[in-house]
Parts: sequence; C-alpha cells; structure tokens
Amino acid sequence: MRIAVQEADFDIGAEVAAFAHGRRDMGAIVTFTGVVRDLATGDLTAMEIEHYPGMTEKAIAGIAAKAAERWSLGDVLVIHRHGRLAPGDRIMMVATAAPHRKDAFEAAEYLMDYLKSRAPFWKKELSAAGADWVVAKDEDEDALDRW
Amino acid sequence: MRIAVQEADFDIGAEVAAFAHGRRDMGAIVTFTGVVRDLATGDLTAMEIEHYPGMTEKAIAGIAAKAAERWSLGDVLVIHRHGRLAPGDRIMMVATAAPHRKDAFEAAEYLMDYLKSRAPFWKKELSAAGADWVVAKDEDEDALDRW
Amino acid sequence: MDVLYFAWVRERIGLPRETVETGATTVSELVAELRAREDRYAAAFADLSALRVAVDQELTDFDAPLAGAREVAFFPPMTGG
Amino acid sequence: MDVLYFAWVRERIGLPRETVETGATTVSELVAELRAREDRYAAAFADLSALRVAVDQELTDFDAPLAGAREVAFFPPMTGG
Repeated sequence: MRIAVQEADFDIGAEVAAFAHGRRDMGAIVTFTGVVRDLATGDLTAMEIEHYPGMTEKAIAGIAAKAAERWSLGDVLVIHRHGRLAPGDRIMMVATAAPHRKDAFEAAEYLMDYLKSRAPFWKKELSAAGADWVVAKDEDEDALDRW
Repeated sequence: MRIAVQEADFDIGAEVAAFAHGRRDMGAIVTFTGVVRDLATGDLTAMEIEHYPGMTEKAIAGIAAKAAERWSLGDVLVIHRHGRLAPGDRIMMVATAAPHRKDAFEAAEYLMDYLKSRAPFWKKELSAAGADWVVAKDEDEDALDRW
Repeated sequence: MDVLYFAWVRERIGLPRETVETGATTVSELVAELRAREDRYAAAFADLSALRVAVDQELTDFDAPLAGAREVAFFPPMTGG
Repeated sequence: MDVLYFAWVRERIGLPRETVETGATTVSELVAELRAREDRYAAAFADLSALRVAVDQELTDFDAPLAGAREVAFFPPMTGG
C-alpha cells in the first residue's frame, strides 16, 4: 500500500505502469484520476487545495485499511495533491488491484467516496469573479450510505 | 473513442497518459485493466484468446455507443488482445472520461460487464493438466441485469 | 451461406468455417440440417442451451429467420474482458 | 491545547492555529469559550452544523470530551478527491 500527500504533480502513466507491474495473482486493476475541471463559465484561473498535515495521511491510511478489510485486495495506491493547481492539472488518483473486477471497482469507489468527505482537504476556486470555497455536496455525504 | 482489437501488447502507462492528457472539461478518469491471472494450482502456462474478427469490433463499438448514450462521457477507450498470452500479461483495458466520477465509474463497469458476456472472445487455459475452455459464469450473465 | 464455428464448437466439428447450401429459413432449421450430417455435428449441437448464435455478426436467437443472411456463427457463451 | 482552523474558518478567525488555555471538558465548552472572545470567533462558530471537528486528528462530535486532548481542529465539511 502506498499513500502520498504531496504538492508535486505525479506521472499518471508511470504510476499506473508501476502499480500494474507483474501482478500474476491479480486479475483486475482499477484506477481513478481526478482532474481540475474548469467552471461552467470557463474562467477558472486556479484551484487551491488546503489540507491538515498529519491528519490527512492518517485519515487516508484509515480509509485504505477499511477498504482492505472489506474487499479482497492485492494492493492500494492513493496520491493526493495540495497547493495551487491549474485547470487540467491532476488532483489525485487511486488504484486498486484485486483477483476479481467487482472487488477492484467497489474498493476504488469506496476510496473515492470516503476521500471526498472524510479526508481533510478543502478546495477553493479562483476565477475572475473572486475566490470561493467549494461547498460539500449533500450527495457526497449520501454516497457514504451505500457502504 | 478508440477501439483496438489486437494481438500486440499495449503500454498501459502510455495509454492512460495519452487518454488523460489535457482534459480540462473532464474531472474524472477511470481505467480498468485485466491481467492473465495464474490458476489456483499455480501452473498456468498460457491463455489463448480466440475471437470473431469483424464481429468483435462491431460488438465493442455497439457496447461503447450504448455507454455513451447512457452516461455523460467525454471519451471512451477499449483495447482487447487476442492470441497467446502468459500469466501476468495484460489482456485488455477500458478507460472512461466524464465530468463526474459516478458517470466515469458506472460507464467503465458497464463496459466491462458487457465485454465479458457480449463481445465474441473465448479464453482457453493451458496448464500441466491440459487445455480447458474458460466457462462463462452465471454471475457474469446476472451482472447485466443491473443495467 | 458461410457457417462459422468458434472455441469448442470449432474443435468438436473440426473446422472453423464452411460454405453450406441450405434451404433453412431459420437458425433452428439450419441446426437440424447440420445435426443430421455427421456425429461430430450432432455432438456439437447436442445442447443448444450451451450455444449462442450470431447472424451476420449480430447476436440473435435460434428462432431467428435466415432470409438474406450471408453468415451464421455458432459458439459457446463468450468469455471476454 | 493547540487549536487549529482550516479553510474559511481559518480565514474568518484570521489565523491558522493558536495555543489556548482552557478548562473546557468538551468540544462544546471550548466552542462557547472561543465564541465569547471576539466577534470574529462568534462569526466563525455561528452555525455549528456548518462545521466539523477533529480531536487529536480524529473526526469526532461537538460533545466529545477533551480530557487529555493535545490538538483540536475546526473546519468546514471536507472536499477532497
């Protein structure tokens, strides 16, 4: 299991290739990558991501451990950036390896649902109109009910 | 949309990087990669994948088109190999890009469920014990009921 | 009409494709004609529930009509992905 | 005890962390003390339903005890992923 909380960008191709390498016992590998999406108005200049150093790593490790308890997983990877990002920049990725595809998919969705609402990150969108903290959606909280 | 049915291996890192490149309008990218898994007995020597040239491409294009109708997708990629593979070799991958993670995940799972039972591929496992055609599972057919 | 066989259907019948002269109007009628030919065909088509059929590269049922069909394929349930 | 603020809570209060001398035995009591300090605190803690709290880096509730706690953090609902 690898968990990285970093300001630096990551190379999605290299990460996926390294994660998938030599898995004779794992039939299924799922990855999710989150990208900074422009606003509907098309004028997002930056996204700033604040986090809680110390708690962030613990919270993510706890979420990944829960996923590993619940599904038969060979490996889990979580990378999450913080700091100032531009539209089109990668924000984060998760990867799961499992013997069967259902486990790999469900675990990746579980990780995403919990990272969204239970890992201490806060996003702020900067545009010509000003700076706004992204507001947590009810549907993100509701998504946890499925697990 | 890119669909490739090929005997050659593919570079998962390069494929994912190319697929993800420059998506300012797509916040979510999901990939699934299928790998030849060794048998429980640990003595798989090869997997042979037969397909139906002509129908294969049409069937995959049809499945991808249905996914694009049902979810808001920016792009879809499907690569599926045929021929003789060894344990640990990549078999296939799908990638989906969508504004939101739920769409990207669901579309990728839909593609996988349909590729499993509705794309004309047949797998044969070769081991010390002989050669056996992989038998379709009831659960793979049942998986289609969810859509 | 071209008739194609895949996976264990191909192995049991012993060839991947053949051209068949037939007056069959449905897939079922074609299956009945093939079954009557030789034991290896009878064996391959013994249990239709274990088989799938495509007409002109589209999955269909055994009661599908063959009018205008150029290509019929028989195979076991698919195992892609 | 170290008290940390994140996102708009940090902006509203005007600092990211401070050391607080307190006899509060629960998070709620600590909030009441902070609210009483100045308007900027009162504003930040006006609506607790818009806030989340972690004690020693574990998410918890506002009625959580503070016995032995070294670090309390207040922040809005998280928006990771």
